Amino acid sequence: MKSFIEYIVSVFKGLWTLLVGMKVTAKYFFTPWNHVTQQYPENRDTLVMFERFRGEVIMPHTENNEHLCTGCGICEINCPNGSIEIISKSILTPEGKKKRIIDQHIYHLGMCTLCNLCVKACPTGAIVMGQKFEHAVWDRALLTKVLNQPGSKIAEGVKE
Amino acid sequence: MTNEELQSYLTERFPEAEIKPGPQYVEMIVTNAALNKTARQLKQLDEISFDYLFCLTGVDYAENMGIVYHLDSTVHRHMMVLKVRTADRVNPVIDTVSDVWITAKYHEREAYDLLGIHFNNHTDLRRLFLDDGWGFPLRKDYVDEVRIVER
Amino acid sequence: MSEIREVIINNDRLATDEYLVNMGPQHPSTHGVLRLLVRLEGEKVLNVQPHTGYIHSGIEKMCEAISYPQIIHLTDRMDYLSAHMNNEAVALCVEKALQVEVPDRVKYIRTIMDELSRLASHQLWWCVFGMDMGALTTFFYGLRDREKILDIFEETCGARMTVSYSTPGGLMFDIHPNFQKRVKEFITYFRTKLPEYDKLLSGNVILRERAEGIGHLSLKDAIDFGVTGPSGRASGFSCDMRKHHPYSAYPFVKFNEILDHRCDTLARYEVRILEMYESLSIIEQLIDNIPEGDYAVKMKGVIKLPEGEFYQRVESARGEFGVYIVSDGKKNPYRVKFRSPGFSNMFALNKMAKGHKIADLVAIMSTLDLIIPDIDR
Amino acid sequence: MAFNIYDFTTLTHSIHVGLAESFSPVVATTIEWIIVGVTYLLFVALFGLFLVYAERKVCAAFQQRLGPMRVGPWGLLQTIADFIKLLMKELIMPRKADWFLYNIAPFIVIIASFMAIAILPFAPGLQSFDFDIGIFYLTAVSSVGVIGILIAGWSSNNKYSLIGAMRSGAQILSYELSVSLSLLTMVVFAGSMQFSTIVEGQRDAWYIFSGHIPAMIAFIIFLIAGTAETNRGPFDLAEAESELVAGFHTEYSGVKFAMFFLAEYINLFIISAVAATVFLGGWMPLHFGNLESFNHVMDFIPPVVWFFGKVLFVIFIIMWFKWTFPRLRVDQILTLEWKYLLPINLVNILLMALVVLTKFHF
Repeated sequence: MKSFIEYIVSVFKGLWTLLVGMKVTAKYFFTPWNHVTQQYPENRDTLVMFERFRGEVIMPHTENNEHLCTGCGICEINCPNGSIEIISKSILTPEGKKKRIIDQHIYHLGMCTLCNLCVKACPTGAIVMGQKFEHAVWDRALLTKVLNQPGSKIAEGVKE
Repeated sequence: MTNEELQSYLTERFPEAEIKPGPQYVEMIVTNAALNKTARQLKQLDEISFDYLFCLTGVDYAENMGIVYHLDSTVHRHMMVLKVRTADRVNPVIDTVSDVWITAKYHEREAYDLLGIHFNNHTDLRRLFLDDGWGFPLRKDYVDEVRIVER
Repeated sequence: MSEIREVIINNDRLATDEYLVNMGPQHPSTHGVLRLLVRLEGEKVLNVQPHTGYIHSGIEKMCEAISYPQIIHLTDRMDYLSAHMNNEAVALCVEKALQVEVPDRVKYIRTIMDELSRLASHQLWWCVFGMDMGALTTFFYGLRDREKILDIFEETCGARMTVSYSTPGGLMFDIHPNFQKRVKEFITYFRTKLPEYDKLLSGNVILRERAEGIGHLSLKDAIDFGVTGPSGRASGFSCDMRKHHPYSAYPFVKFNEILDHRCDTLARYEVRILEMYESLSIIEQLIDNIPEGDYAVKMKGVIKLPEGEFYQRVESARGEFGVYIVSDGKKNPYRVKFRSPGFSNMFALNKMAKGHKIADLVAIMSTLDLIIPDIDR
Repeated sequence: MAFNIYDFTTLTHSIHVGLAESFSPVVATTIEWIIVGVTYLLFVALFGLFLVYAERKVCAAFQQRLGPMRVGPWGLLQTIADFIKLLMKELIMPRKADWFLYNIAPFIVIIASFMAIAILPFAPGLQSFDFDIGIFYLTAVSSVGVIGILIAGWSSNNKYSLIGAMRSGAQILSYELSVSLSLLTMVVFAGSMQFSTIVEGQRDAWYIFSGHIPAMIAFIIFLIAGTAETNRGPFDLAEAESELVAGFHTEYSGVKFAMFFLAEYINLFIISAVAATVFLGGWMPLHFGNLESFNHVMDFIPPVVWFFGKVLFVIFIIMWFKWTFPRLRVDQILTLEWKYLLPINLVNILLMALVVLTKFHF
């Protein structure tokens, strides 16, 4: 008899736990306006990334097409997977001295793990992390970028 | 037991082993012949009872290979390091301790896979991660011209 | 061909009514590319053999070629759900070797981040566990709440999962000005949602029937196999590194180590749920008391460790995570070994699943909370 | 009769008379068959597509999502796009599969579903067969589908499929019992196995109200067992995604997969329609004993609307189950049937007999 009562009780207890669970889902069903879906391509205009978001490495240029990179190569040394290559060239300064400046700051986005070590190591703050996150391209070669714009030069007053 | 107590106890108990204080844990270096017996005693002696092997590392020491066992006692909460070195570097052979700590069975398979250390009496010594016929990548003289790019 | 090899190795032939099934590498419940060679008799599991290595990436080998700060970003990619704990382990190990004392602020922030990662990991585990059990709704509820933690990470660390936030000597950045506010908001929010988890799944009679008494792993076996973390603690194995070898700000907080002696799937489930409550309380104790100070100590440009061997144990979301660094005094390590919790945990699967049904195998595997890159490294 | 205006008998009768006058009896009957067949096909295809869409939207709402939103307004055309995709997909057959059985299995499943759908009364006059052993026929036909599933699992030459098929076989064989017994309870109450009689009997009060406690227990049992018989969650062991990948239809692709998929939703519809007919009054409007004006208002809602409203209500409940509960294990599914549902059912029949004998009902 005792086991029979236990049997009946277990049936009702089991049913009760099921109903409790159904109550939770029903609560969300009947408040559909609380949905958490973000409709991504449609909300592109309002989508703002956090300021520290690490999307890619970029080199900001001023309106005079000047950047802060001295071509010292510290970022290249700090990069764990070789995604930065610095190609420098030597020029003659107006004073007649030879000086090495940056020719091309090559950045392989396809190899980059966005670990922030290059940005942290950069002594002049020439490279920063960009906010762009839509990096898909059809050709892998497009992932290799030259960060300094053509014709750009180093800004005045940057310490070597 | 504190590290000092542990060291004196071990020195007394295992006179043939080399025991020295490490930077963190007491280190005990044994020969391959004594390895299995020592391991069993380390686990079974009630005063120390190192029943939990939490890390087993194979290291390539240029002239020979070594296995480092990190041991913990869930009873006394003290830790120690047991080390053993192989005689040969090219075909290193070490006795298994997988009959003492079961988890060693799989860590030894990993060491076999990556360093090529052969374990005697291991019941299931197969490669764990890599394909048969692959080299032993964690050896210092491992060369892979395709996949490893030197900078 | 490996099937045939398996049979020969085990030196016993398949009986007439036995058969082998390859679960994985592509299987919905192996959460990655793990292959289980399951020997079945009808629905009954006779033997499980895990086969790993499908995403072995040679992280230990890679570490030998790069400097210590650069190792950090590789540890992110091992156990990507407790990325911050892995980072911290390497950072602590390097700091220990250099005998650098980091400011209290760093310790506090690291601990808060640890617990947030643990929460995020356990949330993901919860929703995936529900999905493995066939309750698909849990998946979305878990992810919904995890999203809030990831947003906090993104705001402060700049990345959602591969945070690379701890560096040797401190942190990558200081916390974001909004950090404390958002964490507090999250705690109040999640305290209302956590009871829902219990209502939806924990109390459910189907789940309890399926989990109770399944996948027994005795205390002795847990220690022998080195099963740590929530899975080990559900077997009564007191293995919480935060308690036994406190690091960062854990000495300053009060918390309980959740232990359960029932050793089954349900115990492993409940230990994780209770750990979420515990994590919330740890964060609550710390979030208002973050001391002022620097977020990093000044380290040398090139970090060179003294010759020797260094070991650091931390508690990741899945269990004990260890970093063993052998240094020869150069700027890159001589040998690095990561003692990953998943590796040891996984091999206890055969012990636990033997004699149960296929559905139980899935449930047991789910409560072990395996992350395959963590195992393969 | 208040709902004469919605009676389809006159329409179907006039079609019949018109055909019989213009053609010879054989041709007329053939044309009638074709008309009925095409109507059912169209109905099933469209309603199946609608159900797939509804399922996706309902589960999205349970999970705080939006569901399909891209194809058409509110994603209304999503299932149609999916269906077109499935039709155009390549049919892949495992090399060592049994060719004949592999190809015939989806047809068996879907034919069984079509056979069951024939018996359902959608509205007065809108029913293709009106057997006097309607319920008996339904229980017989609805268990034919499992043969298709078993064949599919066996012939695919895949271990997952085989396990799924075996599970499905064990499950449907046991739950068939509960479905039949819970329907039998209502047959005891209604005194007939004919669907039209059963619906007619619920003119004053639906059986779930007039049969009170035993009818309600039978309703719950029918819902549980019916869900199990359609292989839906939490009883979706045959296709348990996390265990068996896709169970018995792992190896099916393209239009053959679509047939299994459609059959699942037709079965869902059938189970809900039977529940609606036997327990909730079919196309009968909601009537309360002597609230004349209320009853009169209810009569103005067409029977078809009543029928589909009830069906959708039951479908919603079944979806609610599916998206809330974890899946049962194979031994538990049999435990639930043999240790819980069957004894409760047997006691329930006795109770119902007692109720009928003592006339302790409304």
